[in-house]
Amino acid sequence: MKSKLNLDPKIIDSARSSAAKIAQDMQKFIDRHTTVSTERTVLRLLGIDGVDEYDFPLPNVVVDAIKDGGGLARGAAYWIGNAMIQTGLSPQEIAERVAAGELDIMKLPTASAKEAEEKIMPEVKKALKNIKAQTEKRNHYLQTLGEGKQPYLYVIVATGNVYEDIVQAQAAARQGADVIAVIRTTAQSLLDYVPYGPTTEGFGGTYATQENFRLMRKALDEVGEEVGRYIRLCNYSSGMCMPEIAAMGAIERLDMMLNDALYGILFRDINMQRTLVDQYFSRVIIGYADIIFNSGEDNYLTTADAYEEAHTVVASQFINEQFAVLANIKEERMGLGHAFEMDPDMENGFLYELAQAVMARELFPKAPLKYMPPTKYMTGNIFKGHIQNALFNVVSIWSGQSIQLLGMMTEAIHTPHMQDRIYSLENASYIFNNMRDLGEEIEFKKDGIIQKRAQAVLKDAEKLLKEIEKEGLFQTLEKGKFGGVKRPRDGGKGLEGVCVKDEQYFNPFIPLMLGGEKNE
Amino acid sequence: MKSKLNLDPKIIDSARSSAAKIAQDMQKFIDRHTTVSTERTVLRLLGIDGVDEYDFPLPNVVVDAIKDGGGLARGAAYWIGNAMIQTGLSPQEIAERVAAGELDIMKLPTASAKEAEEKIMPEVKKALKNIKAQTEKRNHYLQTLGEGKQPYLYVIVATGNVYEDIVQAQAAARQGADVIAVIRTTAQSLLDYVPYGPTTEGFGGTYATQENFRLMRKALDEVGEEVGRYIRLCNYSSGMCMPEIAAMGAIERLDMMLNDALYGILFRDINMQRTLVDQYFSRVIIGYADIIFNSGEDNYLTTADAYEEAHTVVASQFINEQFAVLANIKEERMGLGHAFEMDPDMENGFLYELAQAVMARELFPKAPLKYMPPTKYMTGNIFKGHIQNALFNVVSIWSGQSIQLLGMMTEAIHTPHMQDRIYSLENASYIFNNMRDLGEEIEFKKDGIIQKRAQAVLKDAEKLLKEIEKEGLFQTLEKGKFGGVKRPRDGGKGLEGVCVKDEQYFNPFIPLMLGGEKNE
Amino acid sequence: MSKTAPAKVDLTKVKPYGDTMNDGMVQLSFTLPVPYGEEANEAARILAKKMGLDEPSVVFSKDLGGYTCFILYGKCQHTVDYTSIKVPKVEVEVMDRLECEKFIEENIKRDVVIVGACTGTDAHTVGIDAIINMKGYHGHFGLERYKGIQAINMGSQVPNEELVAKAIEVNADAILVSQIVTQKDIHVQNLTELVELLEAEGLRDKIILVCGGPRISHELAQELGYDAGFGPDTYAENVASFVLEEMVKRKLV
Amino acid sequence: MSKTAPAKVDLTKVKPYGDTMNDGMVQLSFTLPVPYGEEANEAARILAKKMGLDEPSVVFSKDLGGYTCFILYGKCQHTVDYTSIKVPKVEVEVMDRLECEKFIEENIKRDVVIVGACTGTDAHTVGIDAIINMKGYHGHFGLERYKGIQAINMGSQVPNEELVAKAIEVNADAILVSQIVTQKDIHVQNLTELVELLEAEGLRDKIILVCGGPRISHELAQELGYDAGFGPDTYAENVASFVLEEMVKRKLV
Ligand code: B12
Ligand code: B12
Ligand SMILES: Cc1ncc(COP(=O)(O)O)c(C=O)c1O
Ligand SMILES: Cc1ncc(COP(=O)(O)O)c(C=O)c1O
Repeated sequence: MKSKLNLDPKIIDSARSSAAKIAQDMQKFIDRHTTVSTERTVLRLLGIDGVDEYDFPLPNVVVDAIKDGGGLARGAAYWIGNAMIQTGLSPQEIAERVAAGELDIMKLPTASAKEAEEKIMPEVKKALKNIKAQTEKRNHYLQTLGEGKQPYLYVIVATGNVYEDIVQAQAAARQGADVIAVIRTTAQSLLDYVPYGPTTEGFGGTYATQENFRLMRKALDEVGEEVGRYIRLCNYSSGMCMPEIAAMGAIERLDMMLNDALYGILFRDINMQRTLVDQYFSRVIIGYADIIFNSGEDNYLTTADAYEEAHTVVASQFINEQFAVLANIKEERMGLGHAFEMDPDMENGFLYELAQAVMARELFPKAPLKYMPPTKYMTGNIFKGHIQNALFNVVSIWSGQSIQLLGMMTEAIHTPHMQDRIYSLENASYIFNNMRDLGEEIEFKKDGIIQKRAQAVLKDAEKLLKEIEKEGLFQTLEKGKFGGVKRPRDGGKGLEGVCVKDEQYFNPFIPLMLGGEKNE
Repeated sequence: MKSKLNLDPKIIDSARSSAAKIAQDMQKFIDRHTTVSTERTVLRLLGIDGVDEYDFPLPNVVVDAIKDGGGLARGAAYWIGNAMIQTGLSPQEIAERVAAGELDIMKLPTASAKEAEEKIMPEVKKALKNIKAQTEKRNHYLQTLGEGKQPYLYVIVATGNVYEDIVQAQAAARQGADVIAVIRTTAQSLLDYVPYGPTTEGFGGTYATQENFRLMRKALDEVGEEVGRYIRLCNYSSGMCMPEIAAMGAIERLDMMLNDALYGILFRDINMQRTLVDQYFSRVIIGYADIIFNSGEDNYLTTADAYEEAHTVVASQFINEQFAVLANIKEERMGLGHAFEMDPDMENGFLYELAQAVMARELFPKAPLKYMPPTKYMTGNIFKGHIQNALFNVVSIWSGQSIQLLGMMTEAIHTPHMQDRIYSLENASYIFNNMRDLGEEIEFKKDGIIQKRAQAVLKDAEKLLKEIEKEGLFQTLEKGKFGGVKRPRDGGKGLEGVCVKDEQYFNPFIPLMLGGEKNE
Repeated sequence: MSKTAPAKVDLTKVKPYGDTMNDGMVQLSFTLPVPYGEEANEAARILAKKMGLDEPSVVFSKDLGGYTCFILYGKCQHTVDYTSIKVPKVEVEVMDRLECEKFIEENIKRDVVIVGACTGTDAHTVGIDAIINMKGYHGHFGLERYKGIQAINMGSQVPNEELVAKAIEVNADAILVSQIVTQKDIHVQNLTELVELLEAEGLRDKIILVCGGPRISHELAQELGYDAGFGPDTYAENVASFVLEEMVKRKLV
Repeated sequence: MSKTAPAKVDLTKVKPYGDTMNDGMVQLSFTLPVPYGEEANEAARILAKKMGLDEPSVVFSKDLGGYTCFILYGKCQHTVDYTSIKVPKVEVEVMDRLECEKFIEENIKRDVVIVGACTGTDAHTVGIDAIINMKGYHGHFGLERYKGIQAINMGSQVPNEELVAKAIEVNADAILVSQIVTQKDIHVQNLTELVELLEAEGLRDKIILVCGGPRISHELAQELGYDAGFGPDTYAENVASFVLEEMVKRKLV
């Protein structure tokens, strides 16, 4: 397809190749390290679940024990495999005994890494089979029920109470929503564990727990059958527990997950080493489970200026794409983020937003782009806000976005009330239908404002990527190039959970997820 | 300028030439007739004003006397000129004595038409001078204060109370309005006289009286100086008193007037002969006073389907253009009407609306097109309505409309509350600024949905015009071709006020307004 | 983290629902004739409190020059007993066109004469046209299309006197009045006047009197002395069914 | 046609203004947990009546499956005495940056130390950054730029304990707290906890305590035991002026 923006393919290639080098460079670092949450994820995939008498999750109990015993560098898989060999117990039984203080897995005789790996392989296969079964179930639903047209209408629920969330999610689905995202409670991303069970109290969001995932999944399957459309479920796996939550999402058939180390670093002050290592395993899981991941470039524009810093979004999208490539995620599942965040009072602001959105579409033609609504310049004037959201919807249908995070006219006031969501759905449905084929119809004036803007932003992005390629990603983050936020390499939360692997380290899931079973 | 819609100039020329013939044909009928309101207008321009003891306007008293005396065919100008000769009184004094029963102007000795005309000529000149002075005052304001950018933001006030209207009009001007239209009280257009003095009671609108015009003009001049922008005043002269109200508007420096015989016929059931004759003089006055007239094609789409009947709007615009040409109105003052009235649930409806609006712009490149908001498909859902208005605003800035009747989100509920107007102004101002140069930037795909739609509508309009050319306008109206409304040639209100002129008939204003003083 | 399901609604004490049962959340928008500023915001909050809204929060206010408009949220403390609500409705089994025609054939056995108009100064004919004219509305044919019904649409701006005269002239079984303009309750005046005219003519009991329009409810219609009132989204069959069944019920056949 | 000018506002009895003085017109929107239908509309109207709205009119309602949302207009019968309203405001003469700097030189004669943070789990730093960081907001420089002020921005998600510890460590003259998230009144809890901590440390009187955020008013701040509260559209100079003048007033120089 010809570029409507007259973008130079050479610049695109150059930007992409810089991004690939940045990601590969970082991958070397990642490959040398593991983290507590990566190891807890291995345990979860091996079937370890539940909490101890203090409500502390068993995966944490076991990994803490391994860490305290100095065994983290070898990986939890080894220690569980070894314990299985030595005790004949299942992983869950082992965890329960560790929690009960009845078993010290670090004090058992030690088998070889190979033996341990072989021992747990049946559990690994079982886990993979379960995940595949979920993928098939999704595909079956998609084939039988079908799905909404793109851009998908994506709304959030955030009551804090999973049962209340369900009521609202089902109401939204009946009104046309295609994707329901359950916002997490404020600051869950800073917890170094995943809470357990169904929950009814959260601030500005609902805890991400496996049980909550399961309850919501069930509710959406039900309403999906009712409305004759598969309703996708989304949750958040950025933060301190990236791979754990990704695994929970894979197990409970989430369809979409926000997943971005850069977001955690910049907006949650999570240590960059920790979360970049975590991100890798989480994306491998996401890729294997055929989940769409969403990156968080949109957030940059809440702290930095959307017009001035538009190129940082593009640069970051290229990097996120390459991280995803390394995790074997299909292009069709790369929900790269961007946003409609320019000052509404800017003359011709719409033209710049449109240029950016069309460019994103051209740069990542197969990606299910996640397009975020205006938030920063939303005010208590809900009527104006409703119009800001309307222009956002116009850009989206025009430029062929894929996942439309619906703007709520009450964005500046509260997390959505039931009716806010309904009016937003109406806003988007009306515009998407009324302008359905607009994008097809329109060409941009050669060297006009729109073309020039896109070309300039792309050029700046390429330049930035070249700089990062030279300096490395860590140093770039230290300099505050993204979102205007500076983060020190050794600062933030969670560094203590990072550890250099020893030579016998293994994670049985990664190789199989990357290539093994996947292509069976 | 190249047509963005690839419209065929031959079809445009053909349509225009049919319309010219239709108008010329009707003009022959018009030239043979006069009406009571045409004659009352002559009196008003000669300075006759005020009411009798029953609150009945003096122009009506005098013209009724002339009519009852069988003298209407000769024209009121003759009878006043004659009375001036015979009594030595001024026109106003004559009227007062007639009202008091002290003078029967039909029983006076009769001078020749020539003598009578000469006698009143100083009064005629004085009237024209006053109108010219108003035009100059407007130009002076425009030069010193300046004006808002196009599309002008046009809002209505309609409280029924002129003083309350003033409060609201000034508030609106402060919030960005460029044009204030005072909606008339329901059914004033059916009154065969113009009420007198300031008024405070109306239903769904405020009486159009000369004093109300004057009060509002003053208020807008004041607020205009305050905000540093000339604020235009608009009122309605369609209906039973077309030329009278046009004259009042000329005298009180209105800047814009709704003026359309077809509207009166179709939507007020006014007799077609009556109002087409009235329209002529009213447009001559409007042309002379440099007022923008607004035609009412938009209304067709409230009773007929906007998608199916779009070509009737175009055909009627061509006819209204040619009527205006005959009244010597400049292209720059031809506020031809059209509207955004398609069903919002129509797939690609936006594309059809856009095609229509761009086409109107191309067909009438210099005309200050009056673009009307969605009304028919507005509902009590004010949030949805606000978005419908937003898309309307998008089409307008994109296609370069001139006068933007702002849609109110409460259109289906009530005439505007103060805050409704403010949120509408915000809606339009935001979109116009944020999309300022969009139209410049965009080209339409060759033979795409948009181009094809415009071409098809134009073709249908041309066809309809050819039919009308053959059948004549009266017969077309009898057949219900416009707005789906059928009106009999001799039906409706006001036929009794029409009269064939005799050979001595004269209206001293028309020739001078058309060519005389105008070009001095 | 407690693990209970959310509160179930108590239908005898219903409150607005924002995102939690009984949070009472309500959005308001209005203008006050006071100058913009902190005091204006406070005035808006006080007003909201008087309306029974807890924690009123002005989320937006704007200077309109001597006036200030507000957007406000608050938590409504009033409750409604939903279980005790009874809404008067037109009690009729809606028959479709063919059923109506059959009903006439079987139960009335003569042509039913219906006169309709948009009365007073009201010029909004789309509503009454939707009910009466052949073409109908949203794919539902109008009364003119019904075999056994003779429907006369007098159009717009019809004085009540003319309407009554016509009804007498054609010996109408039913009168349909449309009222769209409601500014300053002009529709109430207009509708009331018609009832008085019919009563003066001694016709009220012999005729079925129906009104309709976007702000007309059956309740209002009955208060004004009409047999029925129809609001938005009415089709010809709703009115026809009512008129025909009422004719039989009131033995006007 | 009477010829009087419209009613003038009576400021002791202010009512909402739609298009006529004292018409009381108010727009409401809310959801009720009851099934869609005429009864739901009636429930909405009853609720509005309880709020003191005359002639409530449901202009839109929509089925949300067991819930119904409404848009409603009504005429508010309550009035507000505008003349008696007194709103507590931060009483301070706002000095611009240069004036603040001069004020320090002349009246304080030493560096003023200010610690700021977005506390608790709140991660919204844009507001506190706007006040403290060099760059400032909307062209108004932040406190870091002020000569004579030593400003420390601790960033987001800062536990109250850490904030107090830092204040003690640097011997702060003032603490600035930002609270953006207000869900379930978490800001009130958070702000209250800080006051309690400071009191426990015996620091409360020795320090100027200021909070800010989009839902913070001076009134709320004072209720919670703060010296001042700042809402939307605050700039560094507003806060600086208050802190400096307060230091002198309270003899904390
Ligand atoms: C189209 C329209 C016009 C057209 C009317 C053309 C025509 N021949 O009908 C034109 C442009 C001429 C017009 C003019 C005016 N209009 Co107008 N118009 C409208 C509009 C946009 C749509 C009305 C409509 O056609 N609805 C569609 C029909 C199908 O719906 P309906 O009428 O409700 O009918 C249904 C039911 O109510 C019911 N029904 C109706 N009648 C009856 C009767 C019976 C017996 C039964 C059983 C059922 C029934 O069944 C119908 C089908 O389901 C509305 C705004 C809106 N979106 O509602 C304003 C609106 C009605 N108009 C309004 C006004 C004020 C005017 C003017 C008075 C303005 C002025 N001062 O100049 C003028 C004058 C008209 C007059 N004298 O009455 C106001 C009324 C405000 C109020 N509440 O009082 C409105 C609400 C707009 C506004 N916000 O200001 N208007
Ligand atoms: C940007 C933003 C974010 C960014 C924050 C990035 C960052 N580093 O700050 C990101 C994307 C990370 C984010 C995340 C979340 N956000 Co947020 N976010 C916003 C948003 C869009 C803008 C806030 C903003 O920057 N305003 C601009 C600044 C300049 O204004 P301000 O903060 O009011 O500050 C001014 C004044 O208040 C005052 N001021 C402020 N602080 C102080 C302090 C002092 C001492 C003084 C004197 C003055 C002062 O001066 C400032 C300048 O004039 C708002 C929506 C909106 N439009 O308001 C939502 C919003 C605040 N977020 C919200 C929520 C719920 C969240 C999340 C909790 C969602 C979730 N569950 O995941 C997360 C988690 C964050 C957390 N733990 O706190 C809600 C809060 C709802 C509520 N009322 O409680 C909002 C209203 C959105 C919504 N409708 O849901 N968010
Ligand atoms: C990529 C990404 N991850 C996660 C989140 C939310 O995470 P948290 O739960 O930390 O608020 C966001 C929020 O907008 C995001 O963009
Ligand atoms: C051309 C034209 N004239 C007049 C009017 C209004 O006239 P009236 O005062 O009769 O309602 C309209 C209304 O929309 C119109 O379009």
